[in-house]
Amino acid sequence: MIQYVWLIPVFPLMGFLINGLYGKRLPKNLVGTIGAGVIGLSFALTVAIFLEFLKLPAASRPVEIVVYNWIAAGKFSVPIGFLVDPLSLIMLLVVSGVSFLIHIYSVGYMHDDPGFPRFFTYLNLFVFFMLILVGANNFLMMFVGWEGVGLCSYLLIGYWYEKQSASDAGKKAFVVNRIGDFGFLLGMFLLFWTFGTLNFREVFALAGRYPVGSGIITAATLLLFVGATGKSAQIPLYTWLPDAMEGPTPVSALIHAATMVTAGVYMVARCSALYALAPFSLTVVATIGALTAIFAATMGMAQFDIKRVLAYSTVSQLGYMFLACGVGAFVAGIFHLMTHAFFKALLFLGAGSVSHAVSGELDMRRMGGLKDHIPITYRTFLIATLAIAGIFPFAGFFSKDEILFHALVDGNYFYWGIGTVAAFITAFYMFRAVYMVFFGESRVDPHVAHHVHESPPLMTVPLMILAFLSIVGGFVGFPIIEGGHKFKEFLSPSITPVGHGGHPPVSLEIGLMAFSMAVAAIGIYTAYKLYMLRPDLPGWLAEKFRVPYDLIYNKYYVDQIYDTIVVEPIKSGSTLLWTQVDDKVVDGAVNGSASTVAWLSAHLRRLETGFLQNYALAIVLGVTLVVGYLLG
Amino acid sequence: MTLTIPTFSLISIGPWLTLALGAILILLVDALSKGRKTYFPYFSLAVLALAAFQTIDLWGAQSTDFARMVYVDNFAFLFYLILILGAALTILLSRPYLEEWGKDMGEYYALILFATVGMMMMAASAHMIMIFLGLEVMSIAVYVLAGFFREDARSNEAALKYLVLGAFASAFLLFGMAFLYGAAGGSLYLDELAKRLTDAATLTKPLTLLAIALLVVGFGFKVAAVPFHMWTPDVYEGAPTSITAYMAVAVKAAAFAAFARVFFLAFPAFHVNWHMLLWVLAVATMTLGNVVAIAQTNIKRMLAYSSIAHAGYILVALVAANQLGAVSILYYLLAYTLMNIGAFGVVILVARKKDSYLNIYDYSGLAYQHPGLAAGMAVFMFALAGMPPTAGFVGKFYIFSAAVQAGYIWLAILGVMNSLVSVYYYLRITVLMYMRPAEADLGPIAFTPAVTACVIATAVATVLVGIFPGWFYDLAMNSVKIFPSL
Amino acid sequence: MLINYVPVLLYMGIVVGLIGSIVLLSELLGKKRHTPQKDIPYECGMDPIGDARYRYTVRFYVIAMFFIVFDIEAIFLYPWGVIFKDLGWFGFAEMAIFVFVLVVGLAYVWGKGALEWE
Amino acid sequence: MAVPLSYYLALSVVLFALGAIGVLIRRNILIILMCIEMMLNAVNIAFIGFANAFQAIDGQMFVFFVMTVAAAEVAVGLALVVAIFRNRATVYVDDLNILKW
Repeated sequence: MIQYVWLIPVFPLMGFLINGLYGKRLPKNLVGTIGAGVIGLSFALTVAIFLEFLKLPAASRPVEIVVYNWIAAGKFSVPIGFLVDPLSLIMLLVVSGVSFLIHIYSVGYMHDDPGFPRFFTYLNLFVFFMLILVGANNFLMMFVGWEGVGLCSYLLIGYWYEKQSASDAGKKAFVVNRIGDFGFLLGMFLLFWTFGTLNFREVFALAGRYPVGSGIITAATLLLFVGATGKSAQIPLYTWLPDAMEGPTPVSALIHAATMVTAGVYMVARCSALYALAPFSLTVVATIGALTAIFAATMGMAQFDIKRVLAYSTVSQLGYMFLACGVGAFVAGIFHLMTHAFFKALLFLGAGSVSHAVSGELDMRRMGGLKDHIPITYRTFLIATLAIAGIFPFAGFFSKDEILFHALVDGNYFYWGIGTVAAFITAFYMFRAVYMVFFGESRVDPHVAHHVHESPPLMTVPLMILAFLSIVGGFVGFPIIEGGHKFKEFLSPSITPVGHGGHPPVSLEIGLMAFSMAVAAIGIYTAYKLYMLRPDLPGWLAEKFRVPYDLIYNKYYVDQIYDTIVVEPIKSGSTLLWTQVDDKVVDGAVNGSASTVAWLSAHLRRLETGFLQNYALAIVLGVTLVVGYLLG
Repeated sequence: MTLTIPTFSLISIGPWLTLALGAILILLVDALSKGRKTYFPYFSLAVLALAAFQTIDLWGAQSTDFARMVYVDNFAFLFYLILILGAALTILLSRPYLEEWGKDMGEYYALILFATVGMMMMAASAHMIMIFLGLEVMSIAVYVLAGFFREDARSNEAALKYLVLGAFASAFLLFGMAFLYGAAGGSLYLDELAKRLTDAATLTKPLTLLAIALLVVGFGFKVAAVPFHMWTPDVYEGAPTSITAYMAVAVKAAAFAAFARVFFLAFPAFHVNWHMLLWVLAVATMTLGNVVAIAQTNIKRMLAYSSIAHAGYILVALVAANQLGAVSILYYLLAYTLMNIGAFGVVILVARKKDSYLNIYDYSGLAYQHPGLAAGMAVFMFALAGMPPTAGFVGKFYIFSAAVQAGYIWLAILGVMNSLVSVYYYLRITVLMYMRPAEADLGPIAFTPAVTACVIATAVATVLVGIFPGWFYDLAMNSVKIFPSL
Repeated sequence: MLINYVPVLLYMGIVVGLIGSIVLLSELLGKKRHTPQKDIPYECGMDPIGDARYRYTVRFYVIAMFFIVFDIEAIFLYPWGVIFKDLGWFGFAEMAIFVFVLVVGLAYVWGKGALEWE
Repeated sequence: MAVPLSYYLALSVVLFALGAIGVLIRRNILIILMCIEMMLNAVNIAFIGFANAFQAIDGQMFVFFVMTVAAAEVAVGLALVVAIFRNRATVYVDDLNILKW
């Protein structure tokens, strides 16, 4: 079965071809069936291969399947080949599984969209490239997938191209990703130039001969990481992701939360052998990851658009994953990648279900009290929120805790501190979103309010499956108990470990768990305090200003001070970061480079005056220069 | 006085003779018989096919013929095949387009065949005279073809600009050859030049360098390298679209064939002198082509700038001057032939009514009205942009690998940066087709069988050659063995 | 030797000097009076019609082009003629092919009707 | 008395430069074509000079082909001038300015 691994990406490709060429002529149901069905086939095949792989003795792992030699250049060749090892299998499972669920969801969600076949065409193409990316056995094929998913992401962000903001967002994602891709390409060139091969296993084997901290490897890993910051939306290239929410919600769930944006993390983990040799690069990765985690989390607090909240949370969680990789806990990074794929896909799909219920509204200020109207969505959303907040026994708890644990054990108190603060903020703003959407008074537009409805089964069933995964997904990596961490056991052969091998006392681990649970609980309580109790506050405040000396209201006066001193500065600070740094500095740099080229272009074309003799003069000048250079 | 007549074999120039005789036949039949003839395209295609068969039949030979004036080797043969492919695809594109302009005449096909003969001469020449003759046979035919729409002011202007500047540049090339003749002490055989030039180096080195400079100018003009590129946008825009396609691929291929042959065979000893020069030219060419293409709104003009940029990429391979570089020149030219002719095929289909729809915004919403056509154009745009898994990507990959292998890291980096810039304007066409509503109803497009077949074939080939580059790589590797210096 | 050409130079000098002085003298000494009769190009004969810068019919250009193209091929006949005997039948066959190609050109031109004046 | 090679070359270069300058500054297309002819013939002089100096025949051979090609080029050029004159009624290069930018 393993030798058929190449079929995994071929199924979506076939779906792409059928829907792309005949989609307009086929009935909608068939288009949807094909679109989702091919992914289902891929998933089934992946599961079959996974089961077979488990039976393989350790000696015959990993398996490399070379379909044929793609590019040969001198001694060096790039095969179309797949590397079947624990890491790629986990990625394949996550990608094909989550994609399958989201495809089913999309059949319901996009049902009334006129571009239905086009949507599935792009989506299938995306899955094709994503599977190529994670299945590849060499850098070049990975790059093919890397470019391909970027292209599909661009196409899908701008899917509703009639909206100016959507096509602008697509353009922004495209330009930002180009910068990252350039870094990736340069890194790849550097590796090729150094090792003369691009095959993962060969490169990693050859890299072993270099000393730790060697300049070439540090440079290559840093360049690759530039690529990762673009694709995985890290500082400073994160700005495209919040804007990418202009795309349809299933796209946000699939591409901009569960799969594509994690490609950077996957790549860093895949190159763990290289990163292990470059401590400096690891420090950069960890620092960028930590900064992104907290920076994005603070910005998540100031958002009112539910998808933007989730987008900043995605950026923040990706930061966690890089933080994990940076401190050498690659397994934890991939673990978090997996659980994050479950619960974040669920959150986005839930958000889609909510907006489906309230006629496309995304502003949380115009929601509220929806819990009884859309019970399935509410419950699944709550489960995902508990998971992301890191509450036992939900999936996010295990993975997030493992990251923080590793950061601490490694002696990186700084990273640990930032991670913990970010965890607090995450719990806070995620529950803020829950309270604003599902609890309290209904602020829904009265015209919409009377037909708020639960989504059809086609949409809720994937929600329930993902919710199930978000609950149990973490148990594959159960800590403390010896042999409980099946995930780590399985994944370790793909990963080059970094850092301390010593095992800290169990008490520390349990204590840390309790601590981070407490942090999350405080975050939840803060949200509860501010958003469940505060709806009454405006009335009390009005009283207070009329009778300012009344001691009864002193309590609330203190609250007010607290609000002004603590909450408001944080909020306005994050708004400031968001509007100033994000929009002006980073966007400015991106747009600046694009407009510089456009300006050059518009002026250089004026050289073509249309006058023959000017052209002849150019030739003569050219002759002068060429002759002058060669003789001079 | 006795003369020994050198022995020769007509077989070794069989493909030339076939094409030339075919062209002469077309001219005679066209001139001497009455009535409208519709069989010329088929006849030309048959002639081209025959020439291709002859070429394949010759494959493997390695010698010279006609008193060492002509190389009979695989490098030439591979170029023959690429040139024949270019000519055949152009002819497939031409018929309905010419009919629209009322210009479906026998001369058109005869001239394409003559031009192809000239190009083959350039690819096989072993002596400067042959290069010059081939260049001029090709150029004169193409000058006429560029001005083929005699009643159209744009076509006139394009042809005249091309002719005057082309002749101007030829004069420089010729002057270079004259100096080379002097520097080498009275010989212009490519294989002798290398030795003679190095033997006489100290005394005549300035003369040699001057000659190299002037040859760079002459070839640079034909391949549209900056700053000798100024004619390209104007001529490509004004010439009949099918001829623009032909010029972009075949003329460029032939010029690179001669360029590579002369520089790899005759001037390897002067690589230190010319590599920096071509380095600068390559970077300038890529950059200017890509940057200015962004501001273009006429699709033909945009593709003209794109063709300048592509010339820059191939120059990178020339600078690398290693085996992989030579292979990548061949591979890239094949890929470029496929993707560029395909793109022009779409342009012809969309343009209609005597080229009324050449603005890039005429492509808005094309995907909704003609999904197949838009998909084809998207393939060509991705290929031109160098996106995997198309032939364009593999070609760029070979070129930049060759540069890296030869130690020109920065050149490769600049090339990669350039191809990133180029994605912007290629993708814009795709975006217009897929993500914009149509500006106005495009109306029906007449899908004539030949043009449709050409577009489909090139699209499929662009992808297939990209996915399976190995067989052509082997052929090319086999054919560049003739360069001892690489 | 160049010295042999001195008389020619002398002669040229005299010619130029003489003509120059005559024109100059008549310009200086002569009396100028314009009459309509005197200003017409020819004092006797036909009165001129139209502009002197008359546009020639394009036929002249076409014929001129043919002349250039066919005439220039004659240069290949000269060296061939010089060693005609040495080349023998091979040379003859070669030149026959060359001339045949020219004839094809002529036939084409003729068939296209480019040689007819009207 | 044999003329030294340098004389040929000097004449050739001067003539070539004059031709090139002519192409750059004359407005009449016909004269531009003539200037190009002048450049080609300047090259011919160089070839003849070298052929004479080395007593090698290649140079002279080259001249023949250059002359032939030059004639063909001029014939095409003349035809284009006629076509342009019919369409635009001008023989001046700076009137040919539809295609630009």
